[in-house]
Amino acid sequence: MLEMTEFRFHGRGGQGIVLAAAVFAEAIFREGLYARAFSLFGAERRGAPVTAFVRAGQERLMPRCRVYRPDYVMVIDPTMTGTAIPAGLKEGGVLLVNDRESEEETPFLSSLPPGGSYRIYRVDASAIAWKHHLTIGSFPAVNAIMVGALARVSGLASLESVRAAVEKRITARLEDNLQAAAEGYRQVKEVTAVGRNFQARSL
Amino acid sequence: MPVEMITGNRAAALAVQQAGVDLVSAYPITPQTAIVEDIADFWARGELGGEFVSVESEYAALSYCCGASAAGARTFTATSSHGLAFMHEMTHWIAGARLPVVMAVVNRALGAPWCLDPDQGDSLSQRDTGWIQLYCASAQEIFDTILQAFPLSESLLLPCMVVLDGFYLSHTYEAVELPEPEQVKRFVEPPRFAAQVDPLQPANMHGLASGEEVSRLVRERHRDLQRVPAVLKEINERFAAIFGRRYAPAEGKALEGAETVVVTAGSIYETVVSALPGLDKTGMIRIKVFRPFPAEELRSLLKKSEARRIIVIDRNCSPGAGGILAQELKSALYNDGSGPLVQNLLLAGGIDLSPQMLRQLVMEAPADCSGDLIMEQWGVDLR
Amino acid sequence: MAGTSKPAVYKYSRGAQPGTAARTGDWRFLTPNWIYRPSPCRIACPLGSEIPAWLEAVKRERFDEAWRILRRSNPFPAISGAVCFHPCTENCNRGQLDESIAIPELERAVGEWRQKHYRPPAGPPVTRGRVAVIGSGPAGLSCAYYLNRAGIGVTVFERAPVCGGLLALGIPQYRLPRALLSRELEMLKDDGIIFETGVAAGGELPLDRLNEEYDLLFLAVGAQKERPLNIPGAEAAGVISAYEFLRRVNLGETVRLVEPVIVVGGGNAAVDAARVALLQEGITRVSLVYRRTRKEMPATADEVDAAEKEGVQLYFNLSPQALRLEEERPAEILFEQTETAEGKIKVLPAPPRSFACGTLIYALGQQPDWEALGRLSRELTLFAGGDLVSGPSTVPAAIQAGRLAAAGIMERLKRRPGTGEAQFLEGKPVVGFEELNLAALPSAHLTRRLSDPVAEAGRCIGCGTCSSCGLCALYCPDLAVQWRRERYDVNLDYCKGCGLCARECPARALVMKGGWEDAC
Amino acid sequence: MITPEEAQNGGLLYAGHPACPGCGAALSVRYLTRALGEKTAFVITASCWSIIAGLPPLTSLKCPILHCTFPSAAAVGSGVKRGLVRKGDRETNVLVLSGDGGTFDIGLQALSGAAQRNEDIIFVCYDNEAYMNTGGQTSSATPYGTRTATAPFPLYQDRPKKDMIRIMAAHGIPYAATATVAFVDDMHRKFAAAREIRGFRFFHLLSPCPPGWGAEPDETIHLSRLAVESCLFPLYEVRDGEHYTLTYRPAQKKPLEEYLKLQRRFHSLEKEQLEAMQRQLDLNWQKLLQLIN
Repeated sequence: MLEMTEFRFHGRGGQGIVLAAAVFAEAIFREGLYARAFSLFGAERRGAPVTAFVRAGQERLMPRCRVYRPDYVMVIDPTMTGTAIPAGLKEGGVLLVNDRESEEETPFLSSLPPGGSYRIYRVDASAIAWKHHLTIGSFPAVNAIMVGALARVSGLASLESVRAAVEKRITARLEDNLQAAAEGYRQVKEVTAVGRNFQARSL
Repeated sequence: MPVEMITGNRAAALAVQQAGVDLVSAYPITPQTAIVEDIADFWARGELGGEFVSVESEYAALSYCCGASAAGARTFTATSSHGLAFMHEMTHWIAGARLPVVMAVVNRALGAPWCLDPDQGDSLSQRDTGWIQLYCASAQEIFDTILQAFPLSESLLLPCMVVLDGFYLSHTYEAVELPEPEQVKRFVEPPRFAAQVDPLQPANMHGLASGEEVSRLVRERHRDLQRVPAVLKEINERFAAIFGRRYAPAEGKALEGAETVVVTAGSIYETVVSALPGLDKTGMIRIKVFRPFPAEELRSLLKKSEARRIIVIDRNCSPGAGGILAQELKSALYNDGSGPLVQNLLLAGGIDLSPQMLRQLVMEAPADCSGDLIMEQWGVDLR
Repeated sequence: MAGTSKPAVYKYSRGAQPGTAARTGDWRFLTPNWIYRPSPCRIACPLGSEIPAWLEAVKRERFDEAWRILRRSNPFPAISGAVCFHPCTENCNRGQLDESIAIPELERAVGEWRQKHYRPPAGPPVTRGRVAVIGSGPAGLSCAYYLNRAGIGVTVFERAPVCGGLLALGIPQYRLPRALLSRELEMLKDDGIIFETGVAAGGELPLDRLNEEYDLLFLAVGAQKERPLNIPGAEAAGVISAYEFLRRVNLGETVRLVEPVIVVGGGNAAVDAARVALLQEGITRVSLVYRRTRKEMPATADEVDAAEKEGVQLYFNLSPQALRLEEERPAEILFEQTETAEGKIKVLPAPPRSFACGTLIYALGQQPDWEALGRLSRELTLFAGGDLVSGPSTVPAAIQAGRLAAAGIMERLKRRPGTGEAQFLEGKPVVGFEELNLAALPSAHLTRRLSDPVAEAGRCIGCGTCSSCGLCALYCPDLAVQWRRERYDVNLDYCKGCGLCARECPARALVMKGGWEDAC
Repeated sequence: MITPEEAQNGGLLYAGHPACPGCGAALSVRYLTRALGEKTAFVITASCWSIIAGLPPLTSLKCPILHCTFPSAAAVGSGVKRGLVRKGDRETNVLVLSGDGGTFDIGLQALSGAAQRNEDIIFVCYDNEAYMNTGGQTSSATPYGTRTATAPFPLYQDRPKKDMIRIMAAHGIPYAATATVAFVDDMHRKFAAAREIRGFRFFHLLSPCPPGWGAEPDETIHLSRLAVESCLFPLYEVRDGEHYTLTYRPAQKKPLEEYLKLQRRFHSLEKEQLEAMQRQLDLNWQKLLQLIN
């Protein structure tokens, strides 16, 4: 039996993070599980930090409060740095970030506080988005890609469910989004720390 | 029945679409906005069934419903927080006019300062207006409650607020069973309440009345409001026969042997229930119908427990008095067979307290009031 | 909704009972009263005719009602409408707004309506009480009419072969078409009045018979005797009094005139004579000579103007001095030149003016024929009226005299006068033009329309009298002024006494009175 | 000539209503309902008419009346209209009746909203130039120079009255007009015209209030007439927000003072204030004439 699993998404106004949470919840729901997605935001302003939450489990009834001890933290934009990002992430939990692939330590990785006992996964969703010409204004539109990656990392939704959820929730550029989500699903890699250097490891 | 991942706001909008409304008039305010936008979208597509009018303020939105309802139409509006506060004069008026308007209230704190979080003080501070208040705990319940609110409101000729917490309900995607058209058809009936504005039966509605007359009207309204549990029960029987779900005015969990009982209303319910397995000898009660206050149901639920401690969770505060649910609960439990009799003289309508009325009240032994928590006496009945 | 709990039977703050259940009339401090104040036309009328009242009836196309009001003071509107010199019109308040109401024309219209719709009374002829009326002029006819209406038998004796007196013999046909007169006489006969013509009291009509057969006698023989023209040559043939001239013409005789015709005098008889002279065959040169100024002429200005227009030459400030005869017929007439100062005539020391003269008609004023009266016994109970008493006057004055005589006779015979007698309004102030509320006058924009009596009557403001213009009802905020039984009335259940009806009444026929007086 | 039936035609008004003696507001409703006919429903906001409409169980009108809160009139009226249409009644005219306070002040938001949406209602402001139901406090319809309960001696209203018709015309509504009780035919004609128009129709009725204005109760019609004859309250109409038509042109413009001196609310004003009022009137009149020409 699946324990209730909690997710926290970080992003900026305009990047579709609320939508990403909804798509992810939808994908989990299609696996026969219960899921909820919700968000907290202030007045709607482009660029301001936005947090969204997803809960998943086998019980229909689950708490209705913010996620304070997430199993997964997903960061949709690597420029978002600061202690709020991994705060409360469970021991052995997972941090998934949209970051460029690099042998070097990226600014995002170096911003993480030392001593965290969690695993880090990375996908260069922005590059995939540019490749498929997926944009929201001047931002790369990465929400479908990140949902694909998170599904893979969490193991809670198959690629088929992700595709179905994207199909239901994302109407614009559907084909490109479906392909991009699949690429995100496939390309996400674990980053392991070797000294101060981070290396990516395929799943 | 199809199950869809939708938000609480969407559930509200879909319920309105299914309920066969004649008119929706609204003004946007966070976090209610999505309800209005979805309804506008239905209307634009010709899928609302009734009319949608976007007006210049919340005050106008409720006023619009007031007028249309007086003409016999089924009406709906939705608001939050400051919008509801702005409507306050009309909420009193509509209840006094006995117009069955249904309104969704998405809880949000009142300023200053500005805040978007779901304090329930906005809807709770409307508790004395004479509206039925139903607090929801899930998107499914929002859908079901709005569908039920119309027959409830229309059969009692009392307006009804369907209340949902902002964000935790309004903006949460979750699975909701949506009915088949055939089911809706079986449940929803066209509005049958009499129009107050009827050219064939002209009448002067709600002109100046005396304090005595108002006292009688308030008494009538008060007594009719107390009929809500009975009517709601009937509606739920019918609803359950079609949809398989039912809702009680108050609902308990894990009360057998509980020494501590948590009481709350709204979306907090599921949070508490989720926590119960980890709590020793603790049960909970959630209040769905806040107006009329379900005193009797609460007492009988509490009797199932061994409660020594009741914890009331109030997402609100009435400064100077404390949490509103706590106050209401305390007053409902006080005089539960052990304390002194509480006698209540009601001078609603501002009627005069005559020396004779006072003498009668003090000198005459009260009639048998067993079963009544509070013995009510109406000044207008004392001669 | 299916189920056992029935919807509540709610009581709203609902009002479905008509507001008329609230009697707001008890808020009233002041109460509107219709008062009848005299209009200037009525005051000017020698008959005191209730002009606004019967005009109001005409306005509403109620000619029968107009006649019933008119006959209280004037039984011969067809005649007076034709011959009266209408002082009413001259004093009409509407004249100060635009043009006065054409009252004589409307009066005649009522009279003609009456002639057309007259039906003889049913039932046995009147026999009770017997009065002899001597003289069938307007005074006699009027007296006979009122007595007959009161159920008193009347016989009218006329010396001339035709009835009507002055109406038949004095007034030219162009002013009073004879058909109008004969129809009036016919109606009087049909009413039951007996006429005997060609009988002079004291002559063909023995005084004994009068004494025996009649209780009372009304003497209305008029003023038939022309004042003599006391100048040399006045006794010649070719010199004739206007009275005699008109009488003979009106009886159908041919009066031979010789040109040029000179008429001396300034009254209506002189003007009538001059105009009638001009109508005689072959006569084109007629002059009227008056010893005072044109302004001082007693004749009606309209008549004088008409005469001048027809070709009568007018001369003023000339007083007849002598008539020169040739072959015992007039040949030349001399006039002294005069001037008038403060009403007195002064002869100027100037040479006399000479006019060629073929026929001289003089009209110096008439007087009663006292010699004819001397033969009547003083033992008879006798009333007298008309020109006989007043000296030469107007037709309406004579009608009024006859009416008053009838009233006196009825009193003597202990008969109550017929109901509906005209009320006279002495003591109440006349409604002046300044008092009227013309701002609201509904008929303000209407102009004179002689061709349509109903429309013309609609222009009457009704000064001092309700003319049912409706403004009181229109402006009443409490709907208390209502049209009931053919008039506006105040429903005191609802009148709050605001006074808008009285304030807006164009005719000033309403006043607010204090206390709890009922509206009249 | 009007017939007796026309003269006493009370429209939908019953005798026995509780308006003050000589009430211009009662007369206004009497005349306008004569033109609108029985198929009319009233929505009445807080104003003198809250009382005049009758104290339940009585009613002063032979048609439905719905009372509503002070600021809501135009919105409630709009709702009633849509509700009736929804229920299959397209004929009934919904008339919102409001005083000047409910129009110029507290009701302006709802009024503007309904006008902007071009709701199919007739909004009638009977203007007695202050809060008369509560004893005559200043409203933004109170003219310059008026003494009121909230501007007592030595104060007076020192700001001009709002130009309500032009505010409403600026919404581009199909019909807006002024009318007053002394000119019954003019009012009748305008309401009969309005009845035939769909969309938002606005009326500004000058409605003299004898107790509030400090005039005798029998002066109502006279004051109404003087206001028009002095060009203080011109009778005109505006179609589609731009076509201005004068419906009555005074033959001779009467001096304003004649109107002012009958009312105690203008008493003891200084000469220069009176002159300022006349000057303002002349200016307003010229401005209106320009709009008309």
